[in-house]
Amino acid sequence: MSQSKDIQFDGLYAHELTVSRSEQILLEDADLHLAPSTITYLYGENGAGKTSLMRCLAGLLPSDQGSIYWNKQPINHPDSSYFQDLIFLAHSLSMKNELTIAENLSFYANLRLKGGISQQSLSKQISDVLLELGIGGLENRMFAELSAGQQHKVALARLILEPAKIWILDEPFVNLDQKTRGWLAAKTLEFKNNGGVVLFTSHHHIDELPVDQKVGVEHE
Amino acid sequence: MSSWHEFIFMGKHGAYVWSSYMMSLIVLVGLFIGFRMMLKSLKKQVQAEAAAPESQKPKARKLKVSQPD
Amino acid sequence: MAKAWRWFHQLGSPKYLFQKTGQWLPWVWAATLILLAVGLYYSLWASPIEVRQGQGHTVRIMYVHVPAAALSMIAYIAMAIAATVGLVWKMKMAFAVVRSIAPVGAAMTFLALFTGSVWGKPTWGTWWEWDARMTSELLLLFLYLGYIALHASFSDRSKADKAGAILAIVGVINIPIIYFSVKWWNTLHQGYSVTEKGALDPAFQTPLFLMLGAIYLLFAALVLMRLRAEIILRNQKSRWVKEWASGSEVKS
Amino acid sequence: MILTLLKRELKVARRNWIGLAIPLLFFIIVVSLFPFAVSPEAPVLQKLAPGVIWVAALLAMLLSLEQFYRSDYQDGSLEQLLLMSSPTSVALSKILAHWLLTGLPLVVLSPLLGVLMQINHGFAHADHTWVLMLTLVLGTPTLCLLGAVGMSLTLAASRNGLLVSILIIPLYVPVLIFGASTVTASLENMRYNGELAILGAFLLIAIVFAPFASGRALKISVG
Repeated sequence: MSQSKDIQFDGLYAHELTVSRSEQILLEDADLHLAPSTITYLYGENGAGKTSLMRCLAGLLPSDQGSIYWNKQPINHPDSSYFQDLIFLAHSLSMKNELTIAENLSFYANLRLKGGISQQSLSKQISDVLLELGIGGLENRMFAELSAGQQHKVALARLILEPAKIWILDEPFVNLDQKTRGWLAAKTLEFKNNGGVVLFTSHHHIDELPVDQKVGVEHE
Repeated sequence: MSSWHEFIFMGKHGAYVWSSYMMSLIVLVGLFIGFRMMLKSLKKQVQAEAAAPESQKPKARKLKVSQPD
Repeated sequence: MAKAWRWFHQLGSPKYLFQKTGQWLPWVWAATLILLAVGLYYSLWASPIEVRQGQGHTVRIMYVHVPAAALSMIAYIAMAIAATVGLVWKMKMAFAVVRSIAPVGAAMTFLALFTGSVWGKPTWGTWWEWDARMTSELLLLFLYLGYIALHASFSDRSKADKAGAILAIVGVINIPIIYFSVKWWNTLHQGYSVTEKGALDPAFQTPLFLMLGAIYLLFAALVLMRLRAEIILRNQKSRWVKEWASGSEVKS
Repeated sequence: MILTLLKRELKVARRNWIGLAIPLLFFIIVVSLFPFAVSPEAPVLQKLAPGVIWVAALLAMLLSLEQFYRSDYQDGSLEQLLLMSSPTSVALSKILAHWLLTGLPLVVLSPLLGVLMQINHGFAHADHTWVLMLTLVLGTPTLCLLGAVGMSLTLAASRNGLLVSILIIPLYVPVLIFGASTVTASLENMRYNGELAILGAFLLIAIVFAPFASGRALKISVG
């Protein structure tokens, strides 16, 4: 660990990252800078390693080589606020079938805010965001009772309920109706304009969302 | 040990003594042969894969950063 | 000191380790065979029979039983040490060492159990006694088999290595606890003690120490063989492995 | 963090109570088989009681491990938990919740099994039920802690159902030895403080090592 190296970049910076999965090297010597107030679109064919790269940037998958910095500090540094600032939405929705929508959402919000919010205002926020998403009034339904599209919307609601500075989103636009796509794009732009860092993948180009940087996982 | 006879029968305990030594021999020689064969078959496998055409081997990818049009 | 540290680091390189073990192995085998020949001569022919406890020739079983039992424990401790090196210093070759010790250690444990059982029959009239050491050996065998089964259950080798390493470390913390518990439980039930013999007559020491040395070396030789196969298995895509497979000497 | 997670676990368990009830039912049914297989005579059952009840408790804890970590791993919430808090505290709170939901009910049910196994037969005044409960109070958390390590190691492995049993049963043996023999000592009117102290010591050792080891293993499984 060479602490002496001065990292000049704000936001998220990955230096000479090598990522592998089951013995196979997916990505070699990757340098990536995600600056504050930018939206980055990550593309590449299926199995190219987009998800692995995202999981690596989220600190879940250990990299073979290289380091990741958040605001010039290694993300695993004890003083780093990275995991406070990060929302990582994966393919799996990370919601419990046995809990209601409100219970699921307030669980994550409480975990992140560490009790720094009254339960009353939290449940108000939850009903507001569900209303925006077109699933208003369903907060006391069991998560398992919802349709796949509705479940996806619930997972997106976390972006609004939990304060963060960086979003890493794996296929957030998949299976969304027109209206919700517009909603997510607007919220993403708003987040960016407040200084947020966004990295997302998508199969198709998203017309509603202007991006600042495109990153491809490609052969040379 | 006074005689070959005693060596083989071990004073009526031949079966116990010899089965202990034989089982040890079988297990350890078994490991020896197993490990040798493992290394040999790996060698063959590497040779076979080296003979395969270059294009079949998966290659690591790089990141390409660009600005949107 | 700095030199030793550098050497330790070099051992982390698969190619260097493969070369070095290749150089060591013939010498280890030579020493093993010499010591084994002398040891077997003493233990099967030259050493006297046991008279005081009326064991007669069965005392000869001790010369394989005790070394196997000693190695079964030491091998597990060695596994845990290598596992710690692998997890703390992220040294991948240490995981290869852990994986290589496991089958040889399991074989030693099996032999300790088998010879102990065969020894017990003429001595105590039973194939199996729930005596403290035998019971601990049995549990140790389960620990080895658990490690091997766990390692084999992952498709991702680095996950298998790390999970196996944690299991080896948890296991080594438990070995003394298991031994102590079983011993306590054994005295509670006034069971026999098949393996406790009191002070060893000097006449039996020579063959025992010779066989201990021989089986130590044999263990080392087998682990090195397994390790060399493991190194190749893990580095099949490296250029030097391809050169080695095509028959040319591995150059540094 | 621990409290938030604990509340969530209890809520999930309330709606998934059948999954938790099955190991308990198993606990009772296994014990009630012994009178059929051995003998319904009270002295015989009493002699077997400590061992039978403890083995059944151990197997029930083993069965209930299926509820541990698995669903969180599958629906992706485990990785979210690991993102938001340290692995050790995730493991610790999951273990605490799991013990409250499986170990504690077992302790509460054990007097019933003491009655079935005639544990107080021939004793007018002594009450061995309390000793039995005390050993389970000290022993089942240790089983939970060790089980957590085994479970977190096998999450990402294939054929993990039986694998976890093979890994942790050798580690369970010391707890079984001292748990059952404490009750036996009490039945034989002997002192059992020493055995209880050792059970307590096992629990302390497990509390020190197991959550950390389990946390590391969770990181590996998720990675």
